[in-house]
Amino acid sequence: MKKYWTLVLSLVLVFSILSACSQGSPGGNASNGADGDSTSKNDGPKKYAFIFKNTGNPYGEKMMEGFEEAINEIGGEAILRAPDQPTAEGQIQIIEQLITQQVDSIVISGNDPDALQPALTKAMDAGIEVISVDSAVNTDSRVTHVNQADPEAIGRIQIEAVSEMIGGKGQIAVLSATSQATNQNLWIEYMQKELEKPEYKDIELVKVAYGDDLRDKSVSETEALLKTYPDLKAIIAPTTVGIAAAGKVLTDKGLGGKIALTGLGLPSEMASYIESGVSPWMYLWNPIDVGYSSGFTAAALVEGDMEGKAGDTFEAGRLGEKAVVEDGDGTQVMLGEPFKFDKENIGEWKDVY
Amino acid sequence: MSEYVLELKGITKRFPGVTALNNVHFKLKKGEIHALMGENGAGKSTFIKVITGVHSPNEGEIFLDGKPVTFTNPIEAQDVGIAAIYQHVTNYPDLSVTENIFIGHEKVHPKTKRLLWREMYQEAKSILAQLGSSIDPKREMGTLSVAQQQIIEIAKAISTNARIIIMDEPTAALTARESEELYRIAEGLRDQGTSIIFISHRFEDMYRLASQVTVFRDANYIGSWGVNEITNDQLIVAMVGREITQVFPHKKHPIGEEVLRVERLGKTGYFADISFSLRRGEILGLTGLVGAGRTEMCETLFGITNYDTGSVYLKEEKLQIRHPKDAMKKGIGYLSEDRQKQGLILQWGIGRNITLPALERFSKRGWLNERNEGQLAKQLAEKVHVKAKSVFDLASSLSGGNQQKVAVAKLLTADLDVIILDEPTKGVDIGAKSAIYEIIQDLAAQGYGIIMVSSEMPEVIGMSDRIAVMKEGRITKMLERDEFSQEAILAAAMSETPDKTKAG
Amino acid sequence: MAQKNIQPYMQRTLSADRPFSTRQFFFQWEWLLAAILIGVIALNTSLSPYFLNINSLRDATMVFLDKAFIVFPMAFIMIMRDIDISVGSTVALSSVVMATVYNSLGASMEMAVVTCLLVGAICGLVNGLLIVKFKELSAVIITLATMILYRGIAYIILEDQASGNFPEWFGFFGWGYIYGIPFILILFVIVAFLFGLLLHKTTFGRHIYAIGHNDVASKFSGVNVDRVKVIVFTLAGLMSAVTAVFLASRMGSTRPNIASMYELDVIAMAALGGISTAGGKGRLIGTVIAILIVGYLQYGLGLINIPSQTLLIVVGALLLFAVIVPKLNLSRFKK
Amino acid sequence: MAVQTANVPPAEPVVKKESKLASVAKFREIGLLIFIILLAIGVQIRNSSFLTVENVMDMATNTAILSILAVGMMLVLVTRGIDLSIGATLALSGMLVAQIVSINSGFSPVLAVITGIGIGIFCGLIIGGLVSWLGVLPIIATLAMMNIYRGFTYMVSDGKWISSYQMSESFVGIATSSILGINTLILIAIFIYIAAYYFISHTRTGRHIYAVGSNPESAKVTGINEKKILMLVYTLMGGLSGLCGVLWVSKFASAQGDTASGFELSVIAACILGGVSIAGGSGKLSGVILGAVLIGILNNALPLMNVSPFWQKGVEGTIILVAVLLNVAVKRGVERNHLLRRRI
Repeated sequence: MKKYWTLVLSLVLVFSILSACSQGSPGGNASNGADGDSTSKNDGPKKYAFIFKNTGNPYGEKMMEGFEEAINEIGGEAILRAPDQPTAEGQIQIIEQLITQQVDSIVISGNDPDALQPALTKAMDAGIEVISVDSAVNTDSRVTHVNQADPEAIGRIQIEAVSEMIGGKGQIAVLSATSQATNQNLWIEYMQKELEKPEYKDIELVKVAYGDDLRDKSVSETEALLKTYPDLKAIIAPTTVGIAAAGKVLTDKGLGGKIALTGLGLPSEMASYIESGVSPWMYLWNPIDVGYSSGFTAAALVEGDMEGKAGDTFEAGRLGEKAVVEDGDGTQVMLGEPFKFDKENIGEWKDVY
Repeated sequence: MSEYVLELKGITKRFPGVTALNNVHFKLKKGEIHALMGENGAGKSTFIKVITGVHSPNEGEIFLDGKPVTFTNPIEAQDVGIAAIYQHVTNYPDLSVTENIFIGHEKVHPKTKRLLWREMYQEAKSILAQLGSSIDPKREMGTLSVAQQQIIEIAKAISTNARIIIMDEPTAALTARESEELYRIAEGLRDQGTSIIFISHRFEDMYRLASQVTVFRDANYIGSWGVNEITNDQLIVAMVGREITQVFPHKKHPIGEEVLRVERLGKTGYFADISFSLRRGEILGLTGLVGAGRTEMCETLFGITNYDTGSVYLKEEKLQIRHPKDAMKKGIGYLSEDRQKQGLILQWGIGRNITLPALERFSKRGWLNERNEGQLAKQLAEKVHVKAKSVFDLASSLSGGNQQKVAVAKLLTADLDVIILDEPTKGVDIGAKSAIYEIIQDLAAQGYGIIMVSSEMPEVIGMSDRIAVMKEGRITKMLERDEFSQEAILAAAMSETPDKTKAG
Repeated sequence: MAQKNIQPYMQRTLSADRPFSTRQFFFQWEWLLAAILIGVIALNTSLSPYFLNINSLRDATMVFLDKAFIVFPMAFIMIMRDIDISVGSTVALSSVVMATVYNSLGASMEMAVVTCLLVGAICGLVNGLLIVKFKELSAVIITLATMILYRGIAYIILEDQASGNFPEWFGFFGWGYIYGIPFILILFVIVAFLFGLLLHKTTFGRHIYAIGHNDVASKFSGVNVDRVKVIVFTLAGLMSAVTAVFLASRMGSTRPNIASMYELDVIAMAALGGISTAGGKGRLIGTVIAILIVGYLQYGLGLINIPSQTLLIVVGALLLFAVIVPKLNLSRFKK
Repeated sequence: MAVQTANVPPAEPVVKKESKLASVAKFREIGLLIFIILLAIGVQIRNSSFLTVENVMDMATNTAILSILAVGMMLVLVTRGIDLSIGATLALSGMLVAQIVSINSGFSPVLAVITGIGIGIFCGLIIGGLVSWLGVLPIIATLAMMNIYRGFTYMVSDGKWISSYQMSESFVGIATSSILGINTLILIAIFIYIAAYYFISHTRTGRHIYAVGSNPESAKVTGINEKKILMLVYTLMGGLSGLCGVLWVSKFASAQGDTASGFELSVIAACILGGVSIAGGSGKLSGVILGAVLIGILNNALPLMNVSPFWQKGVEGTIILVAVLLNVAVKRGVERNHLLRRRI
């Protein structure tokens, strides 16, 4: 009797896992890796993998969408992955699995610039083209990097915006993601550099607060900023959760128009606050395009159209020709300036991403 | 109208692998105190649970006032006026006295179902007053003494307007004085027309209270007699199934040199100024009311807790005991009062239990040798005559007496000089009791110094060579063998200490 | 329940031979686990052509074995009816201290690794001491507080920095092979073997089980309960530090936020391995199989690119399965 | 549990003992209150905007959700259980409700709240069933369901967030509107506390929860249905989590897959600070409120005091550890005095 039940339950488990798998696959990747009898690497379509920071993040989903679109145009097979927590450990696991699957290329938005180096080096040793996108990994662990926008430009443009919003004078604060977010830290660095210019001498950056990309914490931090600095004129939040939380606090407290808000955020999250004027305008690039061009970059490398050296060029589908430029001791592909979202255009973008 | 308020006919209750009750009968009159007796495992506890609706019987009928009834849960039995006070106090330590009294039948507003606290407090107060107790009904249950908790249990039974109250070993944890208080309450209830089923191991309880006695043995009904119709010996035969002639085997054992000396031992809040000495081959009885500090004192000797003042000498060597391990190394062993909680690991086999205190005896540098372990366990288990098939039999499958023997065997693993036995026969049935007495006498004859803590006076008097009586944390009297008498002990246990004013 | 064996056995000798029952032998949790492991391997093999291959199976161990080291002491802790939820934070703190000692204090890497192990052990020791000194508080409360505290100290030390630049050879821990076998796998086997011996073949292990069943009776039997607890919690800290070394080696650097939520994975693996949090039960071989089950299941499903949210559900279901099945068996069996 | 014959101190004159024990019990909450007041004064000195009406209101609003969940958690802890899945349940309910609202903008807020509670109750029922009928240990059952609910949340969201522009004014208004100048969230929390107070101290079922936690064995003999009580407690916890899911989404005007992950630890910490015993049987609403307030103040004050973000966790951990250890030390001291005063 006991044995019987054990058997039955084991079977139930196996089936439930099986069904979970078959249910899960379509949402995760375009076509199942096991479908083709791709025993050797050169058979069948080339496999292009994309690893984002964590699952359930619309910014990443949009990037993956663009990536998949590009790979479909090329005729390859797209594998889209993300760990459930935004950790380097999770990404290392996925990289290992992709190496075993003998993919041709990995495009990754890194959770840590350095921690992935051993894993990515291993991948490159296995003949996989590694490209970072959005959040760069260090130059030793990648062939090239697809940069959504020049960080210097991102820093500069936000200071320019704030200066214009507050008339070049007053206290400002920054509400960032976690204290360890590399992208944000880099941008804040450039903001601080920009502020050293004489035309901004009347603008004082009073504090950099960290909302950890958590709603509740971002709200508390925003409220603390408002109370600690009663003369605060503007908040720059270069992260979606942060800018949306700040927008919510300013709306609820009726401070729209009194304290300016700008930064980087998804149009969908920010639509209400831009339409209401709490945030006059803000910036972001198009994550779909970022993913799309990373797909073509990967393809160009895999097909041998270029080597990822400075000066190389390649065709990036609907985005036209792109060039590889130098970036410190490595190279990168730069994609134009961040895009400005304001009352006029937010309506058409809020449903896109 | 039937002569009996409660009548059970042909009750059989089977559990997987065991028949706990086999065709038993019971008749209870109105206003009667009826003693139910039998050894452990005779089926008394199951029987109560059948009456109170916790278990439903496989066969048989229950009649209440001559009408057949069936109970499917405890609430139904409660509703018709049956209440039980269980052997192990079953209360809620975190809740107030009032809640403990009314739990399961709280007074609620007829419409809103809101709890009527004020009414409950008042009723609790009046019931307690009726029982002659002044316990505050708002007190937390966990802060009461065991005897006080017992009173609350009775109050709980009264609050349900019970016509039939079952008391399962209510005096087990009580001192003589507290028992007397309980007798008084039970008689009061009887006089008001309540029927009481009284379960006890103690013959004194039965003679003092009951008018009728029913005996179960091995799940069977043996018989029912008026208390005056049956002699003590007949009753024992009925319960045990054989005659037990000598209850206290007093063997001659030579008393040797001093082995343990305790000087002015004290622990803040528990006991103070304890001095005595113990010689080889001597059995020192240690008695007094529950809460007099006996167990606490013995536990410090064994290193469970530490004493604050005074000193202990073993064979003239001053001891520094921080932990039971030290005590056992030096030669002091302790058989704890609560076998199930402190003595044995019930989920383990006999063998593992026996060897636990002395793993190093058959292991090298921490490595176990299971073959040697089995041999040692077998040897010791046989020495104390544990009745079982194999050393792998689970401790939980043994009877109370056999469990106690295993606990004694554990002591024999160490090289001891002094053995402290805390209530060694508590919860052990008569048959096994005399076996344990025999073992104790044997141990004394082998030259161990023995301290026996006990609340049962016949036992202390029958077994000891000397008796120390404790009261409120001090030894009030040291009795030599020719001074032994129940009166002398009681007097010392309840006396006013001469230097009390000084201590206060 | 009521005991019927009152009638005395006339025999006065006891058998000292362990009774052998084929029934009991085969109805062991570990057999079921082994069957599941085979099922998982079969499932993965059928789903992915890359799975059943020596290199793949071998390299997978490098992916999931890091936290496995903590499972063993956690099993000890759970057998003793305690729990330690601060292990993830201990991993973070010890690795951060290691990196800081190496990079900021200029110590040699060998020294740094030793410091890391020391810090881990100290974290565990502090847990253990607090638990035995404050018996009124359960281990959950104390390790919950130290979980926040240890992670907090890691943040104070390293702030927003990552710290790395370890020497070349340090990468060997996480990435190296000896005769084609991953170093981490070799160490895992050794550690599993040692912990197995410790639990099943020594007096110390016997004491752990005794405490798990009945700590009061153990104390009365002369078992130094406090000492055993402190040692086991220290071991948990030490093994967390071992995990920290491997993790830092695999990532070539460390940060205060690594190993978050590791405690939950570790507890889940121990529970799946048959370690009951009700105390006293479980064997080490079960946890070893459970580690392999969880590891290969995650790895194999990763090979067919299952989204990570599905993996969450699968691991949750597996854990439930592990705790429910024995109960169903039992209730069925009793009838 | 019930009988501590070995170590129960000797019986003493009744009246004397009670007054002391009562004062110990009172001391617990007063101690916490004094700690909170001292902390508040300290923060006020550093930043004068701390004790302004506005900030206190903000603090109360931000703590409301935590404090609501703490009530449910207290009941779970009282029955000797624990619930680690509340963050995941909250996220699942929030996400589903937000999706409904985004598709159907006319969905009434009241209905949204009810739907959220319903989803939460469903999640709680499953856990209750596992714990009570199958006897799975709460920590394991809720750990497993935490994974499962979180996985479901990601699945149904398909990686997308529901943003503020997809939510109707009225839905966002659930958490942002105010009555008589007091935020709705605070009012909801107050209402929950009043209801909970009535429930646990004036109804039979409420008291039975404490009875089961205090002594499960006796509960069986008394005829209290332990399974039903456990079921009820986890269902209530689920319902409250579901409610908080809606409130959370409404308050922040956004639903994400990773909403409130790790939030369960803050809730448990609030309960522990409030003196709820993990061993079951005891726990007071007044204590839980104070515990939640303390956590709320920490969250609010650390940024206000310009504590470096890197120090925040360390400070938080230290305060929790010190608070619990101090509590034990005080209790021991009182017991020690008690023993000293006893006459031998």
